[in-house]
Amino acid sequence: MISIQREDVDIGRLIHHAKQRGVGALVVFDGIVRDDDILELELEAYQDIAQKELEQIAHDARERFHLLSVDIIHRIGRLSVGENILIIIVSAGHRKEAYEGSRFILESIKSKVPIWKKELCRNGDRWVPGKRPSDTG
Amino acid sequence: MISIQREDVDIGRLIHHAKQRGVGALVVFDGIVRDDDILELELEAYQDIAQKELEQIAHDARERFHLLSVDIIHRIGRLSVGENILIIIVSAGHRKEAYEGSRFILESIKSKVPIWKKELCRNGDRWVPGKRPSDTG
Amino acid sequence: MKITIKFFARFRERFGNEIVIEATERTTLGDLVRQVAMRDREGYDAIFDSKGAFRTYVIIMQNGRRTEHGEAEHTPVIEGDVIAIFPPVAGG
Amino acid sequence: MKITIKFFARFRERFGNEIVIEATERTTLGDLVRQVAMRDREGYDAIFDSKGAFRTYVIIMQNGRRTEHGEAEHTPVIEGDVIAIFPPVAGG
Repeated sequence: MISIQREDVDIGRLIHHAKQRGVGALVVFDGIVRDDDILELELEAYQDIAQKELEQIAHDARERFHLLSVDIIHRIGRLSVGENILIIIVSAGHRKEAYEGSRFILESIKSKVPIWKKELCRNGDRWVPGKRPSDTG
Repeated sequence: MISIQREDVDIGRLIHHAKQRGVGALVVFDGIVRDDDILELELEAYQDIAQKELEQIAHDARERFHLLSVDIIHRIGRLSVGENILIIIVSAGHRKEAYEGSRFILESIKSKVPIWKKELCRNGDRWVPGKRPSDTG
Repeated sequence: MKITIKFFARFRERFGNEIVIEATERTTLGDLVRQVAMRDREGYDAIFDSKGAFRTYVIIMQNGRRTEHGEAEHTPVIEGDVIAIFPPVAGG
Repeated sequence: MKITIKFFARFRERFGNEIVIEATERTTLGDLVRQVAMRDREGYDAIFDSKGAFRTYVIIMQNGRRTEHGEAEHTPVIEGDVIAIFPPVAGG
């Protein structure tokens, strides 16, 4: 499941479905709205392009890290502190591939996928600065 | 929750409880019985020592990677293909700490904690070779 | 010919989600965006510098593919093009 | 004095979970394990080499703390000691 959506997902159910033949390690990344003095986070996507890029990233990660399954759910809309923003679930034969594949997907999303975040604060709103193509680390 | 037990756990519920103040990233590692031509896996622990070592590893990981929470559930007894063996849930402010803390905990468990695995196969049983202190990688 | 220009994040707040504009033959992508951006001074300044060049951080897509700034100044738009203009991404 | 020796994994399969033994004063940890291991030839050979030294991969714990092989040959056991003997760990 690769999806950009407003609704939350049931991580337990996704883990259950990721347990297919050959799986020995499964890594879940869950990015959460942190309480940096914000009221809410508002996320916006260039939806059809972002969806295609997530699919491409999942495809590349599968090939490169021999992943057996990849799920990416990126949420958009208004999210409160503690809510899930991004859930990545990967499964592999072994732990190294699972950890590295998960991290590769996360870093690729942060640098490439057209999604933006705005922090809604008590004293005004603020767009989260994005990663410029020339930035490193 | 740091536990060595026969029963499985509800990962979704543990994730929910790990979402405390300051959390921005949560990483779950789930080690699963892989279908390497085995019928079942049988796990044995030096239980009180293993429990203490898991607690020490969790403590060290919290300090070193600024983790906000650590849960480790290592199962023992007979497990079938697809069942959870080891679940590690860590939460942190940021992704880097969460990934690295999770990996540190897993590698520490593999090298230090007195737990053993036996593969029960159609044509005989086999103890999984352990990591010798001098082994690298 | 009809060209669609989409804006996201801070740029969307100035120009709205998208503007459909009638472009003449041989208009370059850069010129078309400059022309549309004139509608809002603050929005224009967010996208272009004082010399009228795309600010370094501005990302341009033409039909879902990224286009370099230099390329955008030479590429003529064609009927049905969907152009997207946005600031650096911040997902994840 | 009473000493408990616990065995795990392959060693447990030879000797059982634990053996409680009456040890005399000044018996070293190494000697006590050798003495108990004599009860099962195959078990003995898994723990000791042909010269009677602990095989390199054998892990020894005394009251929950790891003890080096050399140290085990010099340390006398004391009343209430819990010794554990096991092969390399394979958890996770």
